[in-house]
Amino acid sequence: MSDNISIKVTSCPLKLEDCYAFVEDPSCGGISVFVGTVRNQTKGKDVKRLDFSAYEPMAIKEMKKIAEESLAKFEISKIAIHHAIGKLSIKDIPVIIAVSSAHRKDAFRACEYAIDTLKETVPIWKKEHFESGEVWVNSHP
Amino acid sequence: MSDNISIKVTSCPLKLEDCYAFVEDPSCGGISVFVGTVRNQTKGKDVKRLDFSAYEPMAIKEMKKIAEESLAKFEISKIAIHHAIGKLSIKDIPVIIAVSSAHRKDAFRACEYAIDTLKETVPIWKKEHFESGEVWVNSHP
Amino acid sequence: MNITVLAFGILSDLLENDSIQLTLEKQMSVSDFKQYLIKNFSKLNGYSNFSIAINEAYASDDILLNENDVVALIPPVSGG
Amino acid sequence: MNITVLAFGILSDLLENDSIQLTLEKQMSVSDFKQYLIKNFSKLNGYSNFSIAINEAYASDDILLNENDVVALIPPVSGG
Repeated sequence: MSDNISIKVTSCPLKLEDCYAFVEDPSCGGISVFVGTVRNQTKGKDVKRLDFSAYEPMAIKEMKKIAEESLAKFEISKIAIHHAIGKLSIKDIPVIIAVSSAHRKDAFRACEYAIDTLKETVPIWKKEHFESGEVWVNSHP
Repeated sequence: MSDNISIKVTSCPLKLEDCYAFVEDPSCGGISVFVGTVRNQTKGKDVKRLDFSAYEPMAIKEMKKIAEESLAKFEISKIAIHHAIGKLSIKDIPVIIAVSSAHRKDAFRACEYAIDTLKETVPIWKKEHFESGEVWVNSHP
Repeated sequence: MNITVLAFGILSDLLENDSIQLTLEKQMSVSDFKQYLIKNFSKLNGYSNFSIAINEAYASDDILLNENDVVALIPPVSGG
Repeated sequence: MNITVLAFGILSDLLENDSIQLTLEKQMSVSDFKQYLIKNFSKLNGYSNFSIAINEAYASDDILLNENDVVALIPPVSGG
């Protein structure tokens, strides 16, 4: 892993301060952070909890690819992409992306690019548990 | 102050976890955070430290106005805008903006709107101290 | 030709399995292999909305499978 | 007409003062007041790149000053 990329897929709780500490840098003027949190509702139905599973080695490769593309596309210094797997409750954190840059626009653009791309390409799946049963998100037969 | 706005101008160090804790919410799926940090350079010159001063009561009013406009313009739940004043060193944090929303696009848009507007309207001034002297940023006679 | 098939998300539920060893009688492209699965695994119940990754990288329809490949069935992802 | 003038940033350095009590002989608009300051305070050294806030709110050029107003001289801000 290069010095300016931190990738993690873990069953431990994600820590905002870890991502922040990784990307902060004396040459940086701005840090953009996106934190995904578990909502209590999906389409009006109460969510009890979520279960995230991953194809872990491939997920790490795809997250690394997103980080490298972000560094290539935008003028940024460092990027951290951390994803949690396993059972999560309301307000728990499935994902944190942190990006530092000399100028803030690049940090915002890169952070948004990274989360948008993660949601399209990284092999991680979310099962929502409701009172009435459970559903694999995005998987309609 | 309304329940969904946190504004602070303080000479104590800003805390990322305070802003995060204020905006997190069970109905939220995403939180966008911008952290401004003190860079070690401005236009190639080494910065030793910064000094922030404010017209404090007006700064608080203008920050509150930005928060209210953000809540009106975007589909967001809560917003925190905290600014430090006094002497800051490299890597210290002059400003933190955190925004929570059900869907992430609004959080990103609102967070960027808030920092862009803060830098245009909030009566806070930065003096950069170099080896060779000091300069009020943006104030060319 | 021997391959390992890994199933994830809804596909591991449908197949009631995370990992299957398969012997194919001939070399196949990714798109042929998807048709083969849908035809031969009734448990899939016609579910065809998935991508294929070979050895931990997405593979387009025209790529050919090779001996000992690890072939992952990737339903629409929903991380983040 | 008595007003309080507050100076910030580079303007408090130039004026060597944060706060000045002024008595104006007549009511003035914001733009008249800016001209008056530049003419009467040689320490400003011609610096005119500032906005005016009256009682903690930005005031446009045509607004009139009133008795006991707190008038702030706001050079270009540089927070964040």
